[in-house]
Amino acid sequence: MQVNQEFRPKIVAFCCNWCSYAGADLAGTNRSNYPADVKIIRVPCSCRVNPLFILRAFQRGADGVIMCGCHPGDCHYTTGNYYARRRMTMLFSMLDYLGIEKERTRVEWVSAAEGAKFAATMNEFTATIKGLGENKRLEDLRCKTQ
Amino acid sequence: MADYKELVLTASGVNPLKCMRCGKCSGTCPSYDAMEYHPHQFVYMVEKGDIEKLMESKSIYTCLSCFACVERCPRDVEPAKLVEAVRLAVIRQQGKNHLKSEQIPDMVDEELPQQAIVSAFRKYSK
Amino acid sequence: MKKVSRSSLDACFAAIAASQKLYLPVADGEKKRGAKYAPWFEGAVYSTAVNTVRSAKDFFFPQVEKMTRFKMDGKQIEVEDIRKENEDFVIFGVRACDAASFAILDSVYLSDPVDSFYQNRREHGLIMTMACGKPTETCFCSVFGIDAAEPAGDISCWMTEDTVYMQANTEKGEALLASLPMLEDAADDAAEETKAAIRQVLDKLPLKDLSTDAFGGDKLMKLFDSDKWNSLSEACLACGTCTFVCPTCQCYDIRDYDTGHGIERFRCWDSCMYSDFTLCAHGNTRTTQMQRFRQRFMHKLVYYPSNNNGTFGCVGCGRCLKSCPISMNIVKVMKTLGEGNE
Amino acid sequence: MLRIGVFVCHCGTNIAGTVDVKAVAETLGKEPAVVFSTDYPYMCSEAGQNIIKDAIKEYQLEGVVVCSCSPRMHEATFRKAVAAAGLNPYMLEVANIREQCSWIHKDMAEGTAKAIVLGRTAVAKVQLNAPLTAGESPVVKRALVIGGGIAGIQTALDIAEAGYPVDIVEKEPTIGGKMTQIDKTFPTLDCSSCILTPKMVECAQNENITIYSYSEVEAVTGFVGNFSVKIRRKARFVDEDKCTGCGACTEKCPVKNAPDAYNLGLSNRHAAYIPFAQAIPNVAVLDKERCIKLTKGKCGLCSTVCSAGAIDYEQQDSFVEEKYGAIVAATGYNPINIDGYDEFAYSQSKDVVTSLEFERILKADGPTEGHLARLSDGKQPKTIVFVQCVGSRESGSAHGCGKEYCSKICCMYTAKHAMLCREKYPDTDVYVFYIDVRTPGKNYDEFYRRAVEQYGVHYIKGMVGKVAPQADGTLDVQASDLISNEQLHVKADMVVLAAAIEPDKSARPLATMLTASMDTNDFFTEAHAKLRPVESPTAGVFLSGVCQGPKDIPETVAQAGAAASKVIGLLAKDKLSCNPCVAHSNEMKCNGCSSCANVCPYGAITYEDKDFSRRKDGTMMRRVASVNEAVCQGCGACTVACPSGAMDLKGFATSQIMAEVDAICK
Amino acid sequence: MQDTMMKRASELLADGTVVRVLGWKNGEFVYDPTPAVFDSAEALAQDFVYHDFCGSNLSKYLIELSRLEGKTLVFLKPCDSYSLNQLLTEHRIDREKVYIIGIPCDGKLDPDTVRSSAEGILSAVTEGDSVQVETMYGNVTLNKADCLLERCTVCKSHKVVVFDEMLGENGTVNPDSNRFDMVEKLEAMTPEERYEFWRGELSRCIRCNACRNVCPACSCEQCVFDSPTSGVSQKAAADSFEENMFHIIRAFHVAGRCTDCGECSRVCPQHIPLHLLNRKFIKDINTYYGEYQAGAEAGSRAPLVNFTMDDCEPNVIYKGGSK
Repeated sequence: MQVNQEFRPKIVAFCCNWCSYAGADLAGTNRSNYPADVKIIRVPCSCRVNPLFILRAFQRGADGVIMCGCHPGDCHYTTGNYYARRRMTMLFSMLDYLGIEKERTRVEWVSAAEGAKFAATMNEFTATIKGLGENKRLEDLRCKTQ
Repeated sequence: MADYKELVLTASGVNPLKCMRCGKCSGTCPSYDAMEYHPHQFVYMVEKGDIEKLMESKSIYTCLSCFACVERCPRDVEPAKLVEAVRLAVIRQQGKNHLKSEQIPDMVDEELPQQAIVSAFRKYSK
Repeated sequence: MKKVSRSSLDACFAAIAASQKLYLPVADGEKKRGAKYAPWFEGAVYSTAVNTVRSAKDFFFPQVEKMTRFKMDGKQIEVEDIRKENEDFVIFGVRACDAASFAILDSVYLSDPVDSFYQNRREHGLIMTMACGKPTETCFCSVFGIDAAEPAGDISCWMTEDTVYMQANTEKGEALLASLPMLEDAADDAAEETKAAIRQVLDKLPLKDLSTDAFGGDKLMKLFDSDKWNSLSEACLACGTCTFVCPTCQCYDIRDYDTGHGIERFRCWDSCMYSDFTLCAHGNTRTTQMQRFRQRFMHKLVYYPSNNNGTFGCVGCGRCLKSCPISMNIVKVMKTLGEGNE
Repeated sequence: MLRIGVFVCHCGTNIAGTVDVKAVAETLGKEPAVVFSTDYPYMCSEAGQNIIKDAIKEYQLEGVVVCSCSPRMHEATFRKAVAAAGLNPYMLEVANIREQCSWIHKDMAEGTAKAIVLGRTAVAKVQLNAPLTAGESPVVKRALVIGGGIAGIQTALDIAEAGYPVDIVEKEPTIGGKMTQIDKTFPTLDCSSCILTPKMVECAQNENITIYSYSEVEAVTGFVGNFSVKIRRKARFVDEDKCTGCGACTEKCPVKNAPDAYNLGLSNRHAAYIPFAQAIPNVAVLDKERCIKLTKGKCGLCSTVCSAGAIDYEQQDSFVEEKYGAIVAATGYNPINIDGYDEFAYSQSKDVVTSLEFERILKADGPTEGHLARLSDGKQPKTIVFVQCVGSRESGSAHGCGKEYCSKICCMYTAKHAMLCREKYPDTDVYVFYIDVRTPGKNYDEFYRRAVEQYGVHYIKGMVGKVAPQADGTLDVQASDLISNEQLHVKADMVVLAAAIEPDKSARPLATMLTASMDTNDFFTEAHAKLRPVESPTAGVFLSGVCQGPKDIPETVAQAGAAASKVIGLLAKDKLSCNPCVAHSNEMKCNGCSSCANVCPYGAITYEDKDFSRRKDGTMMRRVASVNEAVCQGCGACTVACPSGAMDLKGFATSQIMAEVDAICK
Repeated sequence: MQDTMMKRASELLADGTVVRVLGWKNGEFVYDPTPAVFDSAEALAQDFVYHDFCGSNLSKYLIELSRLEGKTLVFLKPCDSYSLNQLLTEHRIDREKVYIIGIPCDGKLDPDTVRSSAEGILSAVTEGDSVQVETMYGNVTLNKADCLLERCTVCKSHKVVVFDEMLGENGTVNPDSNRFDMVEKLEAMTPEERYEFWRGELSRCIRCNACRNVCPACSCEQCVFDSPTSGVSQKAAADSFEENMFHIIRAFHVAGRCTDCGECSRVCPQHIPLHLLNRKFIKDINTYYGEYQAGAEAGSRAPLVNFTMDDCEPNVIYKGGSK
């Protein structure tokens, strides 16, 4: 085993189209760096993020999953992120209950104006995941690269 | 010298680039007239790397550390911390203690709280 | 016949486990959880519970078995055989019912076309059975002609207060017994007393008189069209519990799983109780739960015997009697359908 | 498997600088479904679009992936291109390899690797795309303008002029807004009221305009072309139709100590009042907090003097519900609360005032009737100090109430104030302490220079550190003069603080109702900072005036007109095509449990009992959900609420998102 | 009680109020009664039973039965009545087609526990606090309290919350049930310990779907795990991930809707304590969004299809919550 090979986590970020995806675009426009380990999936609203998707990401080998949406009260669809907030709270609590590192999951509210926050969040989250290392507790061995 | 700049920036934790040069720090400074270089100049000169001039100046000892400039600064620059850091840069040098223990007995005043002497000693020496 | 004192049984296990994997029933946590087969380990306590919750078929027909992998690289697909050749293993403590179930599974998997996965496991497995010292109310193996006092297998065992008697029935069995130095020779009729005691208990079992007269291959249409199926199946939850604990249920589904790098093909147990069992492009052949329920019991009691010289597809282990969530089971079905149909 | 084409854009060097576009195109070309793959310097250009169109025909593409800038930028462009080649426009996916890749990564290898993953993800998604057709919804030809300041007035007038009915909702008893309080306007120094009141009157007289004064928006539902708005008409206890605005009630009202909001509390008014002489509508209001009749049940004087019988103590809030095709937010601004700035002694001395208060002092209908006088003793100040940037350009944590942005209008109005002081009272010494003087704009810098050169205003670079009231009633202003490098003390009679401006507090709840997004400062976000500055990202919602960002009157009027023209453009259409990415319910799986309807913000889901009987099984009625596609906005809340997975979202289907997840994690 | 129930059911059949009765049918041994539908007084007289082994929750059967012609009489224990209310909330049952007789309950017996303490059972009968068991190997007396189903040892409510008539006296809600004790115990563990605990339990799963199929909240026309288009369909856990996945999703789908009737744990042939997953959600909902008992009131809005603007943020899990 190579000792000095840097662990590059796989991180999936679900971003709502109206705030966080735009915030991510703004981070790009501002040339705010964040690790290439983060890959973004655009969803119309944080309420479109089914807890299933998060489990799926872990199954497929993600080491961290973050969901970003409009700040509560700012949802483009008025109430979507309020539901998302409850769903994610419940899901994260359950994962923690099952002994899965709670730090692997995160929700951040990032507005279209918060490019800097988006980049900072992704930097910080990636660092956290790197600290945790590879996702072992919620992995599907079949999906690991052979 | 660039080394001093590095030291001052690290020791103070201040980012002088945040300064928008409004001068409110100097506008509010109660020790303004006693200082050769004024709080806003500290920020500007540190940014330029002009530290040695500041180190040689009496200003670093005439600053009252009242933190009015920190309190009032609209950009969170914290000029007083830069003054403090320049002072540190000076006294960290060999033999540059501004206050030596042997000077203290002469300075003792019955009215002066001991704590003040102790804190001044801490501030002005290694 | 060989014998070993119960105090040396652990040494005997250790000796077997030294050369191959040994599985034996152990308590599965708290008492009500019953027993399960587990790999032998130092300090493992053999459970004399009358049966394990899951049957011994798992060893030859596991719930999930990987078959093939299709590796994808760009537009190329490569087929990879990922089956693992099994190493030799021994299962200790198999009851007569489960031992009889292997014959039923063999009739399916070892007849042409032979299921090489199953065959491979069978060839590597050695079965040590244990006569039932203390059968329970749900036992009815005798109904299907199985003698719990005389279990089959490569080696049959009988246990008394202080001794375990072992009788090899096959060459494989002989060889294993011969390799165990702690075994002593015993008279060929040494276990007869134990057998007699067992048979006395068997005779008191409440289900011993369950009749199979109404069933068999020749009763097909009459049973199929019985209006009793509706009431029998009305409470069925359509879960697969009975199927999965059953030692003779042998249906499986083959599925492909996209791993992202390719496809992994595996087979897993299926249950005729499930709505997507034998799902075809046109839909389901059996659209109601009654039909699916009927399928399961018709298979055990009619279709299988009709294809296998009258042998029933049930071994009377009683597992489904214990675990059905709504307590519907083959005994109730046989009694209800049997009424007036003998 | 669909036949997919991949088109990788260089965006000049924007993408190609950190992403090896050729390698991306080549690698994606190896994906099982990809039958064509290429790269081009500018995919969005006509030539680039032609490459896509030609490839669709030549390779019989069934799905297209463009790896380029954000889909928020050019998704629509490429959809049109794809449609022009005969493919359904929704058989396109954009992989964002600019904003979310090349612009944030510096390393070529890393950028390229990520771009490949993003491209592969888009390929995986488009594989599961289905052709979608947009439905149509009718446009209600009526507009709503929220806020009746100069922004709202101008927008309403322009829309009305084009022939569309428009309603103005104003929370105050009169329209007019901040401009009514201002004395003179820069850079021409003409009278604010003189140019505003004609427009107010025009609003009242235009038959296309309905003014709901003293009203607030209570609830908004619906969507572009078809908003339903509930307006609360606050009880003014005066019948608007009967009141003639004679003012008899206001004269006879015995309550005289109500702070006059028009004068920012610098003077008092009666409990029965008309905000100011030119109010539109010119109708009295009873202040329900202070009116004796309304608080204690006694008095009733106003009712006896009202010859029109307009006073109605029993009046309740009433509600108006109206449908609109478009909504314009014009909610304006307020100066920030500067009580937190102890150093400027604002709450300690009456002679420290904000600039807007100073406007009231200068204006003829203000507390001093237009005479420059100290509020403490009524004396004419001889030395006046203006302090700029109070609360503007502050970093977040400095005072807790400051704003990071430049309030934009302060430099100009301070120059105006200084000039007016010197003009009317040449014996006054006027100092302006500034950080920077910002005067871009036509004739603006000339205006400021006139203040210095012609009027002799002392401009001093350096922020005031402290204002200390003195025993003799003067104010000691301590500041540093950064140019002469000295600290100075000015003995002032009056200090005027140019307080930062902030969006009106009503904007935030309104934004929530409109589902329009806001920035961290509570300014409405525009759909595009440069290219769509008067539209909110929420379709059908437009922005006018300071609610979008600080601006002065000419800019506000220009933006108001722009917003109006956008509204007119929308109302001119008879039908709008709907977003086809809407939810739909699979009836075979639906349980009718109502989870989806519970979370739907638009009420787009209804239920019906349907017969699902199969042959022989008899009747089998089941309650199932169905989605009104014209009402659904495609948020997807229902898809997650649905326990059986019967609800899915077109364009963002569960299978598609999972395919994306899979491709990313591969 | 059995006789009273039978008598009342016969009356209601006779006067045409109902056309069928949903109850329990006598089993082979005393501990194995089966839910059954009776359509005549004769049928009732022949097979109807009610005793301490009648633990199954009959409410779910009413989804199908209420679609038939005529009214169905159902006997509901307190637990079952919460499930029925929840099904009414979700429009799964037509209330008009159901006649509910509430029956009080002081705890049902767990056949597995009884069987593991007394092999070869021939009959069993509860007498006061004890259970008298006759077995092939002699008679055994057991403590009833030791043989109760897990859910009965921490009974949340003795109150039948929806009924047309009560037989016997209705009980009350028990706020001090201590039903979250085990959840709290798990929460107090380290993540590693919790992980080991759940791996130990969930790896036992044989995916028989009994927990799902018995669950009154799992009333989907087609479960996502059976739907090839859902992307998660599974017939068996082909990887340890799938064992976790199934149980997380199952618990999540019933979160806020689960009435804690305990049927999942009762029926699990592998004795996995599934109620601990459901109760975790119930406890979290109570903690974060206010006390909520699914099924206490028909028509109430489930917490996961509801919100308040000042709900806690998901990071509450990192701050407080468990270790």
